[in-house]
Amino acid sequence: MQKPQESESKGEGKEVLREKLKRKLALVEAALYVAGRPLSLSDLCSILKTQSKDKAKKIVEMLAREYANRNTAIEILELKDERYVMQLKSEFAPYVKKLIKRPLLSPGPLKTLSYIAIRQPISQKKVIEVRGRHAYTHIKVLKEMGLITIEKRGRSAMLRTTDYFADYFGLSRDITTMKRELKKILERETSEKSQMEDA
Amino acid sequence: MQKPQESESKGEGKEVLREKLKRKLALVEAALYVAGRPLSLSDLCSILKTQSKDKAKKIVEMLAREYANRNTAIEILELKDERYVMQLKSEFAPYVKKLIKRPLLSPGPLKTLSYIAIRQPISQKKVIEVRGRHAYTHIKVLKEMGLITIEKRGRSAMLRTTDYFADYFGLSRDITTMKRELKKILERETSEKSQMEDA
Amino acid sequence: MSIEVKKPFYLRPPWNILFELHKLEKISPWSINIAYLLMSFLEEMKKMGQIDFRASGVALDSSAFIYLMKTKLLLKLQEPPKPPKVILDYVPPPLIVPLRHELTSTTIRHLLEVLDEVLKNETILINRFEKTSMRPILPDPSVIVPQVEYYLMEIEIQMERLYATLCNMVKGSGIIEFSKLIKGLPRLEAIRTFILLLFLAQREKVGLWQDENSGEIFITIGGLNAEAPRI
Repeated sequence: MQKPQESESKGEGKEVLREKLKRKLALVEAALYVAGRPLSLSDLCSILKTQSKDKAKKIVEMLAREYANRNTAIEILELKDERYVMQLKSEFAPYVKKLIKRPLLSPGPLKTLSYIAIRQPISQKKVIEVRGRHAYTHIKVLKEMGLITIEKRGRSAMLRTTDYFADYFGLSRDITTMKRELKKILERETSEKSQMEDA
Repeated sequence: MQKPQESESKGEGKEVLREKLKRKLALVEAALYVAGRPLSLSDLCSILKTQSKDKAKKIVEMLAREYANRNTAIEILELKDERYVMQLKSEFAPYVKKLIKRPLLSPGPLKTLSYIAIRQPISQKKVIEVRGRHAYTHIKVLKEMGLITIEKRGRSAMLRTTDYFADYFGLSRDITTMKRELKKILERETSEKSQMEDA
Repeated sequence: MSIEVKKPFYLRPPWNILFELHKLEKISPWSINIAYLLMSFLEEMKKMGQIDFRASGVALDSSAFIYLMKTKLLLKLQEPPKPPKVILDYVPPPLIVPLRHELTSTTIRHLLEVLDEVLKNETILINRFEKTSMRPILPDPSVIVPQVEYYLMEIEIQMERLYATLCNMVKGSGIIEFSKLIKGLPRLEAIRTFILLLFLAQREKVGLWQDENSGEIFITIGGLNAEAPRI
């Protein structure tokens, strides 16, 4: 009571701090929820408008603990290289699978994407040659969705898949390894198919 | 102590019931999380493996209350015709919008969409006249995303929004009701905007 | 001198279009086959055994004019279409998109299924490409579109060169016969020289006069210009 003003302002400060923390937790939750993919600490920093990765890390780990304590169907996990993801606990997947109806992409753009993935880095010109002129729109959509990058090189443009693409399909982020993985699965599928057709 | 067995089983029963309830809440949460669109009580019944819509309603409303009490970034809303949806509270949208990798979001096509919605059924010709030639691309994109249907009638084409559109924006599937709802939302937005501009 | 002059063949259809340009106002220049007209014009003249350079010059000038008209029409076609009339109607503001997480159903399996199809298509395309073995579908654009600017630039230089030669030949001023000027030159070169002379005459650098009987053209240079009758 000696310094009532200060103590009062401290009390206020605590309240404000708690509200601020709550808001930060909500912002990280919002980010993880709408992104639907792993976010890096840099991503979270930019949402929290802070430059301190430590601060961002504290917030997201606090949120992850909160989710763990609630023990419901959704979890927040830390992945390798300090990325965080909100996801459905896998044990619930079989029960709700039938509700997942929306494809990532319609067949046209998906075809173009698969072609870029296996032939990357590939020039836009070549993609158009093989896939036709409508592929211009596909490339635009794929770029907007963050599935590919377009790198201008003089008059030509080179296309590559992004880390997001690799993460989505559970493939290696290293392009050489990814292409090997894709080819391996493709060969296995083709041989399985031909065996089935032979049978 | 007269009926120890019974009382024991009752105690067990409570524990079991609590666990069962928790699991049901988690199932509904899982369903709403993966669907990303409003789910009807029938949808929830099929996930909960019950035929009682009342039971399903109780569970989802309990979950909605829980979310409301937590007061974070995500909410569960009840829409018209007893449908429920999980979504980000709109106040958080501006902060995390940039993390979304879906191509729907540019204002041009959205404007064309809201115009079609409020004037439907409307001819493609009329939409082009009002919105300009670039609206051809908008119409194509909206069609691809399953938000509108194009019905050929001789040489003209009539545009309408789909049920998916109604679900996506949390509007009634009945066109007359939807238009009324839309007008209300859009009027509110316009007046909010003009207030902001006046301020 | 005969009073009744027989109408020359080229004033009859189809060649008359080259000599009566006012008729062009009524027809599309694209319906005129310049190559055919000029070829048949030359053949016809050859049959008659008499080369009329005046008619040839006019025919050439008209052809160039028709060609220019065609080019202008082409350029006109390339003008962007007028923007469609915008009809005013209340356009509501864009709808606010609710942000929801939604799992998508596309798996690596779907990706590979379509990849298989795309690769098959790629193989077909490569085979087709190899079969056609780089044969160009269209001729080189320079074959279709003559390099007008280059030609015009070139013509200035050629004119200067010819004028210098002429001045040199007459040592300042004098008269030269056309046949002497083109002696030993190949036919095409002779025609080119004639066209250059027409340009020079148009700029009043030289005078041209043709003898009715022999058909010989006399070129007057220098101070003789003023008195020389024009063609």
